[in-house]
Amino acid sequence: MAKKSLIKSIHDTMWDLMAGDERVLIMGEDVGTRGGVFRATEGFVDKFGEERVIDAPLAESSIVGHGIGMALGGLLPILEIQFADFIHPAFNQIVQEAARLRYRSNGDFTCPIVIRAPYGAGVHGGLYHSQSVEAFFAHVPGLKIVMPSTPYDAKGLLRSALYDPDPVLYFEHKKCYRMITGEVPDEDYEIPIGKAEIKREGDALTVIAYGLMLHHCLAAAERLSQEEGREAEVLDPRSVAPMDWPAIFQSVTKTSKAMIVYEDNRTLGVGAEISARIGEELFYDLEAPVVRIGGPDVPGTPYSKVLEDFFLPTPDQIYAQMLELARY
Amino acid sequence: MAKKSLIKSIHDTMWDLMAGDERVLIMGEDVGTRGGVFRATEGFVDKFGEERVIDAPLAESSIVGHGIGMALGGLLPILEIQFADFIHPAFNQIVQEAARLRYRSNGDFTCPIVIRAPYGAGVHGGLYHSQSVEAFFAHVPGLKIVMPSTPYDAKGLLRSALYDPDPVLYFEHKKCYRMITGEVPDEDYEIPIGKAEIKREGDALTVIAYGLMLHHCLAAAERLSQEEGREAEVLDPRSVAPMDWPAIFQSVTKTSKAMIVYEDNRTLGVGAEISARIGEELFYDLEAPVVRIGGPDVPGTPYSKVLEDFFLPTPDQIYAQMLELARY
Amino acid sequence: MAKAERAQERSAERAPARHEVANLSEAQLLDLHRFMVTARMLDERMWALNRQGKAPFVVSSAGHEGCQVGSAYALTRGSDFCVPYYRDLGVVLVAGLTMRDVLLGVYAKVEDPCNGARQMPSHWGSRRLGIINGSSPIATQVPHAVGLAYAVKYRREPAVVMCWFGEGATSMGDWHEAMNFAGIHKVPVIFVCENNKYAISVPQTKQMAIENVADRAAGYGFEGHVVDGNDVMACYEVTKAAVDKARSGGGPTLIEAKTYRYAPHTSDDDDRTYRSKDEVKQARELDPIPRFQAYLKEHGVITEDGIKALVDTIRTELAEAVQYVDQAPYPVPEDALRHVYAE
Amino acid sequence: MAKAERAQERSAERAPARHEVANLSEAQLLDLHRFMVTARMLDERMWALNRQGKAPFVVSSAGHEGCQVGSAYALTRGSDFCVPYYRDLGVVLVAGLTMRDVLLGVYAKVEDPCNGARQMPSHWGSRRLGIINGSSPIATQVPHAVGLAYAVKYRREPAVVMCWFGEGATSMGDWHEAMNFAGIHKVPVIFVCENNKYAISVPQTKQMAIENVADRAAGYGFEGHVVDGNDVMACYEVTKAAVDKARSGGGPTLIEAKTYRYAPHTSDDDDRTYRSKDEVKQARELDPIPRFQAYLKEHGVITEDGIKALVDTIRTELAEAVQYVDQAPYPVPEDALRHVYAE
Ligand SMILES: Cc1ncc(C[n+]2csc(CCOP(=O)(O)OP(=O)(O)O)c2C)c(N)n1
Ligand SMILES: Cc1ncc(C[n+]2csc(CCOP(=O)(O)OP(=O)(O)O)c2C)c(N)n1
Ligand SMILES: [Mg+2]
Ligand SMILES: [Mg+2]
Repeated sequence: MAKKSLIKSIHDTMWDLMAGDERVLIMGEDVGTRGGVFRATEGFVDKFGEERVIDAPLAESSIVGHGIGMALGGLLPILEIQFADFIHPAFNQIVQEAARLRYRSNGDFTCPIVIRAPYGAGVHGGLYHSQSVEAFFAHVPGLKIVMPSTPYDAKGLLRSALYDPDPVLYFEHKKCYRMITGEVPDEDYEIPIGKAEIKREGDALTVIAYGLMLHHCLAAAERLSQEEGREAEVLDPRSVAPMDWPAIFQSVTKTSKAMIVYEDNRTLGVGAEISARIGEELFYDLEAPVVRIGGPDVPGTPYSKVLEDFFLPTPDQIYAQMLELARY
Repeated sequence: MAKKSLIKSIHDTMWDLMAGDERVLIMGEDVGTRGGVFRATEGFVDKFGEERVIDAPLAESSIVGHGIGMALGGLLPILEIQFADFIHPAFNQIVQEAARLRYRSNGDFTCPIVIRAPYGAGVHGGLYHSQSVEAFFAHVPGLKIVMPSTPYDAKGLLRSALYDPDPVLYFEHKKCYRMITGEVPDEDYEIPIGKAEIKREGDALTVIAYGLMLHHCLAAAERLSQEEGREAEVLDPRSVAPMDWPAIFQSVTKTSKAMIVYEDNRTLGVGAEISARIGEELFYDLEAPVVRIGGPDVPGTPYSKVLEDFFLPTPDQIYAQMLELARY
Repeated sequence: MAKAERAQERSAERAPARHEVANLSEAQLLDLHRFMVTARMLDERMWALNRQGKAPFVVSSAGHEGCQVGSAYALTRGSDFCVPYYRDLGVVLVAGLTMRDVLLGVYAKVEDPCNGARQMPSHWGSRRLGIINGSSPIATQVPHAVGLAYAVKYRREPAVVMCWFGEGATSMGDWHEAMNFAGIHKVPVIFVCENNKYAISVPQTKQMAIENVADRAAGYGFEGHVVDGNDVMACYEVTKAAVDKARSGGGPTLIEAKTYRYAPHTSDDDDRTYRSKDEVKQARELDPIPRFQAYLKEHGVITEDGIKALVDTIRTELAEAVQYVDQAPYPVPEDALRHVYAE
Repeated sequence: MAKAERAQERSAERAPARHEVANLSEAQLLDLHRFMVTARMLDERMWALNRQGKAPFVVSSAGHEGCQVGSAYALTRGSDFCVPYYRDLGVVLVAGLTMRDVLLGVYAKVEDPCNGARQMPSHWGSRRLGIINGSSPIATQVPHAVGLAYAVKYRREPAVVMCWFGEGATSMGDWHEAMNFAGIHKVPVIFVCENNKYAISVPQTKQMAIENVADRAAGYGFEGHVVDGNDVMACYEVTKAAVDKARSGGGPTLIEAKTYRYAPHTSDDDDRTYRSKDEVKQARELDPIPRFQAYLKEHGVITEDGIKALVDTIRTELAEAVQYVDQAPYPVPEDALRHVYAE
């Protein structure tokens, strides 16, 4: 057991996975001597060699396309997209190929790849180093989308992702990389993909969030407890596809109130589906309208700190809405 | 005034737009001598010449990318993607470039392009000639997404799309191309993008649909009227971005019941946002849970007629759910 | 001088026959011939079924048999990999799909071994046979082939990967990215471009500003070759050399076969708007099948009667296959929900 | 013989100076020099501001001044178009951005004329100056340049478009697709590849299997040229020829300038993991600025004092710009909601 940052947990887990299984390899831009721009693969090329730690040419579509081919050849590639913002050139390979290979071949072929990418705002990355992209892919059957928010989850979910027989997108909030630390056991463990976790129990309302927003929500829930003596139940879905609907419904049935917080553009973000399902399925259980907090519907997170701060939901805003909903 | 099919209306409108404005040009695969695989540009190259009717190389990303460049040079390109299924290679150019050019330049640059693409199932196109792709783009601020369902709307919306100073995606349901006919005035007119139309008035429930599903819903509504004497209000949003929320809220406030029908994969399809907003905004007006009918969450529409029929929501299913909701 | 003399001398003895140069035995020649005739006859039957309303959609390979069969035949069945595209009927027959397999797909029957009637016909695949399942979007398979070749090399397997596509496919970004990576990592992959001068209706001059796709190989650091796609032996020869090279660590090769498609792009197409009947007629005069047959007869490998017998055999097999497929069951509706994820 | 003789004769008279061959007047030489020195000094100031914590993020152009200024200077300001990438400080200065304009972006102030502090620094653009606003995703601007060139040709305007990118960018599919289209339609575009041997940390050998990016031009049906990026006059000369050619309907040219970046990729990068100090030191010995200054002095175009005076002038302007920018206002939060659609 050791206290680790989110990025360190990911780094160490990949290290163990590489050491334990020759089929695993890593491919992405600058993953070699540079060790990744966020240092996720620091030291890897020295340890595992250039054949297993591939500095890819600057070409995301084929990072995924070649990864699919490697998987077809029996390997287990971990593909790094340097920023989630740069996953879009690979959209075709992910949506048309990775997601559909099993289905279109009637189960004859599979596509066990993992695509890792840092996402999210809060680091002055501007329009092209801040995006949340999970909603695009959560709309695509055939993909699994994991959003680890703690160092502990990151480890267990990454191992599950690697050995999942289907393509898994594994999105890491870059603002959490060093900001979030936690205990991580030394021994191997898996966390099943598709299982939410109640990160904080409560009965006043259910708050659903992941990534940086999860941590904002936990802070706001703590304040709500301290200042108001009301307990918010904070649910981390951990993967947005599959989404753990039973866990969400169970919690909202208990609290009768639901709030969803995400930093992606509000319209058709992941929260849209959550809000819709809660509204449809728990019509008679809800005591208040579902509250959805999302990033504004603008084309991206601006660079200017002033503008970026405006873009991102803040702990204060979240707290205010939590309080209002709790009192509703 | 003449009775025209959907495809003929689109063809003739483009013809008039080309004839009326030298800045307009058309680019896409097989749009030249072939006149488009659905004949949308039949006769164009003979009339307007190869410089204005460009048979593009097989490369969607650059069909859009070059189109953006042409727009930067003062032209008004209409870009044809042969099937909406093949828009994915252009995802990066659409999402990162077209949608953001205005925003990222603080209004200094604009991107007046139109991207046309046939979408939708029901023609035995299998996984790659049947997709609905509007939800991906409806999540992207900066884009407008038009879904014309009648020959009349197709004309007025296409003219608006062309002269809209922002990028417009114009998706045509290929099953409706010849199946749907209607009166189209000879003179020019525009239909503002973002304005829904009540295609059938009623008070028993509100049904929201576009494309092929709109026509299925209209048929089901007619039957509901004939067989049960109940009147469904059928609302065609005509564009899914911007979505005409006032019109939707007004109708649902009146009927107290809402149903959304779309053929795209259900999860995070456009109906998710509609259902969510209705649930959130009209919490006290709803008399029944919102009903959402969508395609199943499988990676695509299978080729086999048996399987395709299973995939697509049918008029009978829609009718049954309408009836149930009306009686609720 | 000396060289020319020696060559003359040799031809005076006996010029080695074309197939001897290509290192093809008579049995192999008959194999090639059988695959080509099978592909053509199956293709013709598919079109007939389409016109009869029994097959809603078919894709034609007619005209491409020389380059498809010639190239695929250079692979080792069972251990090498094929990454074909939708026009490659000749390739998948060589790789081991049967006429029945193909027709099950055309009829969209549940026993379709490639995709269970989920995909349009001609989207083949078979894990067992080493045929990678393909999609419709153009050129996406090229990086798959290259990644697969990387895996093969990584695992120190002796296999090679062959990947086919049309000249239109070379315009896609994925094609470029895959070529580039293949060159950097010298993976055992052979690219075969079936240049039939059109991408649906778009002629080569509107697809690229150059004459030969093969010339692009230089920009990726490996060799490119142009070959006459109507000459099955030449196709075999150049591909076999590339296969040997790849297998011995020499890296990729790009082979461009000049060919022609005789039918419209698919049964949904009408080619009269973009090319003349005359052009098609002229191309048909270079048909790889009669040309090869003339050669075989000339070299006593087959007789006219032998050809007739082969045609009869195939026709019988085809009739049996059609009959079987006609009666085979359709999928059940709920099948549509299966195989989204591992079950 | 006769030719060589004549050449010898001429050199006996007086070999035409390098700049005479390039058809550059002394005033133009001083222009080039001023832009290069300005770019370098501004760049150095930006890094200093970064280290002082006043600029959270900067990108360096140091080392690239020769090819940036040399190429951009071949354009006609006000009517031609620039499609630069983030490293092109030298380009946008030639195109007309001022030091203040650039610094407003670096400080993320609302008056930033390029993007109102919405984008990271070095994402320039100006409709007025014909600089197309760029994004961060690599190579997306290349099709924009080509489409713009198509529009220019379509409108029968005499303008040309110049597009810059790194050697890493050539691996992207968009790059290939744009090259291909440019070749087919012979549009008036000039591609300038600033090959600095690295894409962040990835060396050229892992980016492509070839030595010269310029060699790829043949695969698109137009000319490619390699030029020494440290020789500003050579860069100007080869680019100017390409501009003239494009303007007279001769179509595109791909120019590859061999260059080097002296600083890390950006202020977020640490280059010590992937290249040696020694390598950087050696590259710095070929610095295009001292080299050009030596030439200018040798030909009496400028003196050491003249250089000092220029540096002083720029330093003063820079100080004024920094002072202005330091006090300029930030955006107001609600600005974030503007310019999503036409207002
Ligand atoms: C990405 C994509 N764009 C468009 C299409 C539609 N389409 C199918 S085949 C084809 C032409 C392919 O031409 P080529 O590569 O030369 O192969 P050929 O059919 O001539 O053998 C096109 C445009 C597609 N399938 N995928
Ligand atoms: C599509 C995309 N992928 C990755 C990145 C991250 N990235 C930014 S610059 C860069 C390297 C670019 O190298 P090169 O084109 O050689 O230009 P240089 O920086 O060397 O001038 C990378 C990988 C990006 N911006 N866009
Ligand atoms: Mg072709
Ligand atoms: Mg570089």
